[in-house]
Amino acid sequence: MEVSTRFRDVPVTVGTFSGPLDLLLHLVQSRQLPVTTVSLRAVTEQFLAALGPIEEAQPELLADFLAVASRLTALKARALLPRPAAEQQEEPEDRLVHDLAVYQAFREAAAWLQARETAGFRSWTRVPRLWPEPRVVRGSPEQLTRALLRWARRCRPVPRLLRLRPVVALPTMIERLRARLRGRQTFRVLLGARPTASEVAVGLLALLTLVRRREVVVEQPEPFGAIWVERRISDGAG
Amino acid sequence: MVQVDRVALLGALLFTAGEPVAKERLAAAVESSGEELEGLLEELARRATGVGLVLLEHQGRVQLATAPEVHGVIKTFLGRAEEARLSPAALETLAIVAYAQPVTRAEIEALRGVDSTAALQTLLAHGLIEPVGRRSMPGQPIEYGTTAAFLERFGLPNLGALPPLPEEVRQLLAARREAH
Amino acid sequence: MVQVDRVALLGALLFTAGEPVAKERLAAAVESSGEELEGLLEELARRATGVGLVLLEHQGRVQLATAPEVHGVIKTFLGRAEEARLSPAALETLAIVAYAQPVTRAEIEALRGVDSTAALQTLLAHGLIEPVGRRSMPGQPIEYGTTAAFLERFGLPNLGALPPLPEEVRQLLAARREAH
Repeated sequence: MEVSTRFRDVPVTVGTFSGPLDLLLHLVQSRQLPVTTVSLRAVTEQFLAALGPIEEAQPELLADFLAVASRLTALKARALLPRPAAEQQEEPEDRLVHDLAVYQAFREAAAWLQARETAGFRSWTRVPRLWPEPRVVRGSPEQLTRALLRWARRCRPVPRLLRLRPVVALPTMIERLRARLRGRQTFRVLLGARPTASEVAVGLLALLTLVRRREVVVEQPEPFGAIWVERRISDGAG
Repeated sequence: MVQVDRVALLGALLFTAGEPVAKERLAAAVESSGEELEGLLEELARRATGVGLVLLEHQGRVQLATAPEVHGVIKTFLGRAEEARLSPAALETLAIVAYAQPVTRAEIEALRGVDSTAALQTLLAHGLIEPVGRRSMPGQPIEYGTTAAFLERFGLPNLGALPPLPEEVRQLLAARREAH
Repeated sequence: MVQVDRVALLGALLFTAGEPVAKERLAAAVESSGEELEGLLEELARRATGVGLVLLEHQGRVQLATAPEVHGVIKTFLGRAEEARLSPAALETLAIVAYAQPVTRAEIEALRGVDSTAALQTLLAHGLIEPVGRRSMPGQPIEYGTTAAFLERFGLPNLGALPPLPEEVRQLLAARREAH
């Protein structure tokens, strides 16, 4: 199956990414693609597949990764699901492309700084001498306590923002949807009671995969309305 | 009386001061207009290269420092320990502050797509960035900018020596700023 | 490889050294014979006048200093000095020394989480801290404490007059030090 094998060709090492855009840029660049809507759609599955390991390595960052995951999934959905013509005029997904292009420029600037740092290419200033006479520093005791309060704040560990349930892998979600589907049901019901943000993101992708495998048909009578899912009557049975 | 060379005088003043000195103070000390001072500083920078020095300029203040070209020998000479390398997250954040200053934490996080509290704290502790003001908007968030120590650490004479961002990225950033 | 201008290199070395440097050390740093070095220093002295500096030589040691002709202006300049301001890094280091003294450089760095050489040098140069002894442990590291000038400039009659720290911060200071 094309979708499932494709994201195995570029192994993603967990914990080396400074954020979701870093991961996304890495995936796009690994395929030697430019930053475009098309290339972002191409790496969506791979991005989602990396969420589980990231949650294990850096759970405090998961919320930020999920925010990008949901934008990617929406972008992917726009390409795969039929939409009313009126919807096509606006291309809100360009925003993510722009964000990534800007991020890429800063990444390159950071690499430039890093190269200078690695080469030790720096200046040294001179500590003011006592001669001919020192410049006088004056201050207040309160300045000192404020400095220590700032220091104490810095010492505190960065709080974990969220505790989320583990991210569901795409194959698991596909199995879950298959098992739950009885007749004609809404996507919301298929997801189960109170799904997490990641379950919605992975769930939507699983649904799209099932559509592409021609196992189910979906219908969305109105934009942003409920998505109805039904098992496709296989050609052999019909 | 011998007319004192004002360029040499500026050099001596900056050498003594050691730290960054406001241009107004320099102009007053050598009795020059701001415009004249620029010419004198330019000539000083030219002469300084002959003795292995550069002129760092940051927020209207200037400072003498060693030329980055001679860094290796100086480091050995001073016996300085290897400096701790900055993490990719810290470098990324530093690059954003350098190009987009003054910039708030929320803006940095929007650009990086990730919480940047820890990276900002590292950069503040290293003295590479500092609070430079507060944004006039609800909540009055702190605006950050780079320091003279940043220029020193990366061997840059001024912020203009950073490589320019691609034109389309500059436009995107400008458009976003206006939207705020 | 680019041939580094050895005269410029000497200038940069003497600039950062700040104190008199033995000629043998200089010769070794620029990989020159003693005879060659004399020629290089002569050329450095010539170039230095252009930036208001002179080369002082005393008992086989050389040092960069400001030219005597400009001392009058420098004195006026320093006299009018706006009050020098400590960087946040220096202020934080000073606060740690004030509250945790006697304290070693390693302890300060463990508390701050960053290299504190530059901050300590600034505080020493301003006469706000001084070595007060040596810790009886391997390596016998120097212990630092605050000076009488520190009390005077921060408006304190004695160290007991430092404002009390919140309990949480006190514990943090104590815990981190012990852990070290």
